Amino acid sequence: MLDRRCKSLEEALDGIEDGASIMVSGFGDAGRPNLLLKGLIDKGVKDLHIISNNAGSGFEGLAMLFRHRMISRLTCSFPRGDLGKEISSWVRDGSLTVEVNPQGTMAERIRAAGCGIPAFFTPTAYGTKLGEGKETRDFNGKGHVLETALHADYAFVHAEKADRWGNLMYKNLSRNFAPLMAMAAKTTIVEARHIVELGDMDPNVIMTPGVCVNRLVQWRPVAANEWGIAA
Amino acid sequence: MLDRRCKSLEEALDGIEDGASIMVSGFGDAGRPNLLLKGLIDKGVKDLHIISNNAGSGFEGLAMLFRHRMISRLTCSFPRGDLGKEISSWVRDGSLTVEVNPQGTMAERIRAAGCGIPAFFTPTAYGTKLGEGKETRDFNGKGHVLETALHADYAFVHAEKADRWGNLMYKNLSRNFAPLMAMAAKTTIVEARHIVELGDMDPNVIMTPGVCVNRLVQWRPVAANEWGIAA
Amino acid sequence: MTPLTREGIAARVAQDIQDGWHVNLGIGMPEGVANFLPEGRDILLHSENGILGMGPTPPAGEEDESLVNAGKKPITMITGASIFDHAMSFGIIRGGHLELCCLGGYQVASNGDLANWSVTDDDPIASVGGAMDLAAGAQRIWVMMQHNSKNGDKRLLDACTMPLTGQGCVKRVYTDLAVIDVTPEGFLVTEMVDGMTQEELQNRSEAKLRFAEGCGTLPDLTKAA
Amino acid sequence: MTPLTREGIAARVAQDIQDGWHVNLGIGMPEGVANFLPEGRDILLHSENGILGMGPTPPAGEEDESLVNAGKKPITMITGASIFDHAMSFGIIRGGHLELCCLGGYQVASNGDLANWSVTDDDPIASVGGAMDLAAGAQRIWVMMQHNSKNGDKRLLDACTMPLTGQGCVKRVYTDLAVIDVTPEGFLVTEMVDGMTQEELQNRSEAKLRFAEGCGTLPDLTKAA
Repeated sequence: MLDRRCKSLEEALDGIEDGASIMVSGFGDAGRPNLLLKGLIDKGVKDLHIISNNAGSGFEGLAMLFRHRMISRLTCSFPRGDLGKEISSWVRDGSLTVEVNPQGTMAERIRAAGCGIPAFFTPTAYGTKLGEGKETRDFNGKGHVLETALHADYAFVHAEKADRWGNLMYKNLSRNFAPLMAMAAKTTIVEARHIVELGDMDPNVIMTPGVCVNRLVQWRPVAANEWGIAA
Repeated sequence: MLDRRCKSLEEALDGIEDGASIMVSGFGDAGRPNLLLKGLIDKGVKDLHIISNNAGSGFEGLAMLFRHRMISRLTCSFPRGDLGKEISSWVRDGSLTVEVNPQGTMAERIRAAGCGIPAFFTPTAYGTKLGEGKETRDFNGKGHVLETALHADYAFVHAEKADRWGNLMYKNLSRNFAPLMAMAAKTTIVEARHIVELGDMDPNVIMTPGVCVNRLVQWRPVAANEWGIAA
Repeated sequence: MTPLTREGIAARVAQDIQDGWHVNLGIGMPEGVANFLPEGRDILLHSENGILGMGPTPPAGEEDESLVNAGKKPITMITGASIFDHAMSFGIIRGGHLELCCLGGYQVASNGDLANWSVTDDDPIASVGGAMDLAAGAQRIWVMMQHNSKNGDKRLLDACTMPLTGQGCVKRVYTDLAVIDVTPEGFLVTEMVDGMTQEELQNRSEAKLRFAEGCGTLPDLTKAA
Repeated sequence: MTPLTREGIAARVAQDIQDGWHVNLGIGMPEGVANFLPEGRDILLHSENGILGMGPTPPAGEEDESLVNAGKKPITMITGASIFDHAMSFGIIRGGHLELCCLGGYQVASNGDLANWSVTDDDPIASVGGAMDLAAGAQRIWVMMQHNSKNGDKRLLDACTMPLTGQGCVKRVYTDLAVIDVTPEGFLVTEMVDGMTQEELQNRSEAKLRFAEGCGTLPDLTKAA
């Protein structure tokens, strides 16, 4: 019987090692997989390569992986934020590498990875610093740069609803990168607010089919004092 | 006020001229925009470039554009079918050009057109006759071919539900190429089984946002005797 | 020596499909595999027109024109099915998310090359459908075919003579006579129908066959049922 | 001569947005345009995190963490809104489906080059977000900015000195002093605030300005309201 539900957060995160690359879905607070990130802190892995649009903010979620110094590499579109000063200093002292992608290029690179497209041309960033060093080509008289697929070992996703096969629905703008990351990672781990019976979701409105999901755990809120470093 | 509803089928098809390229959604009978195709026959345009997965079948829908000899070029993945003999002879006498794409490559080329990606590499068809003459490149030790975006002047789409802004939902496997074609064409024309009030569809489950749609007409069934050539 | 029927081949293939696999069954002989899937396994059938969790043919009169498979035949949905567009469907294929695709075949070469879409180079309506995408994208391709063509042509070859569907993609071949793995060293026969000899199977094949040490009997599972 | 306020610039831009347009409003000054959209026009606001039909800020206490804009601020949905993932959202942008994107700017060059994302070349946390995609993809880019920086630096230049966001993408610039089209022949001023002279505006700009024949008065629409 195909059942992707894990009995515990620990089981859902089993096997993640130092140096792993992890895609973290979410945009602002919308769709940030806080429970999985909290579990990762408890696990104490380090030297992670995080792929996420932002660097997180405040004293919860992705920001706490930075505060615990678990991250050595960040691929994102917007590193500026609450942690701007710290991230700048870590980049300067060499303990953190930040790779900035245009947001749409990052989304498309992740989609490409999940869809078996190793590279594509995009007009975005042509003639800019973020296009430097990249192969270029004109199409219809307009410059384009070649971008490659962005893969990862793991994807962390927050869903509104899931069934035991891993079919998912997201709520409003929590969707953002989730469907793309779920396809692009070797192992996709989902925290779901509601785990429903198979068939409870209309097949027509499932947003991520279970084939893209590997492990599923029941969401619960993470309290402020569970993050290990107080505000 | 933004209102994409047309008062008549004629208005929905206004401006389509001889030589136009038209994407026709549908897979088998699922999602085939029969009313729009019937309107096109009444319009009597010719020399069309049709982009559709199949060549149609029977005495309705796309097949009738062939029987009326309105098509001079077909881009598809599977030309074989009811009209196989006729299509073969038209190709041999030079009155029809058929370009066969692998189905997934065709879908991705259409998606690319709608999403501003002029070209991408795919492993599909590498080392085969359909990859011949195309630029190739190795990624991760595996051969790939470069494919380009596939645009069109018009897209014909059949939807289950639509609102006046052109937000769309499809029923089951009627979805197939519709969301891709709706984005890829200069002018997207939709026949909808149900035209509903703005807000009647949950924003989370709208499958094609109205920005991809230009014109909308109320669907009605087309009777067998309306196609102009009897079975 | 009794060759397997088409159903016999399908039943044998079905035995090897694991619980939890997502599987695309090509048009033709592979479609029959759906009738023999082992009880107790959650196996999700994918159809390239946009569904995971395809169910059996509906009863006559209950067809829905919005529910068809890649062969345009009426289908149903199983509980837990999901629907998506063509870009997503082929993203699932090309991205390597399907554990298995079963395809029919005209010819398979010992390096895993497959020819299954066009008999000649000059067919004006040669129709590829999703075959090349599946050949390039699925985690494993199993080919189902008669060991020899109707007029006796060999189909396990040193090199395909018909237009290729994909290079080096075939992992295993199920015929009416044998089950053959495609290995880096070429074809390796793992099962043969009762009464078949290594010599005769080799005679019916162009490429050199090797035989597994524990090469077993290919059972007719339609009779057991 | 009274320069427009930020709100004054936003109100002026809003006047030019046509019924039925799909519009992305960048973070900062462009966000304010939403407060001045003319009555009676259906204008759909796009936010790159995945929505068309973004509505105003919710009342305090009614925020939903799943409803935020590109600046991570709480939003609402209007009737007829739709939600999609990031690939689709940037497909809409890159594919040229948005009639308009309004962006803030640091510098605009007379060839339409835009610099608006990073002040220096060595900022370790230079953050681009969706700006480059919008610059490359929207049908037209309108830039909103103070005509001069706080310390008087010129911003309408012959060539940008800061890192570019996009090449040749800007179609029009709205400043606190003027409305300037970017044409194949360079900047063309179409409106100036009351009391501004051609000489002074030129003095405040590096690039050569041309002035439209019917160059009009740039009104302060916040006062009219």
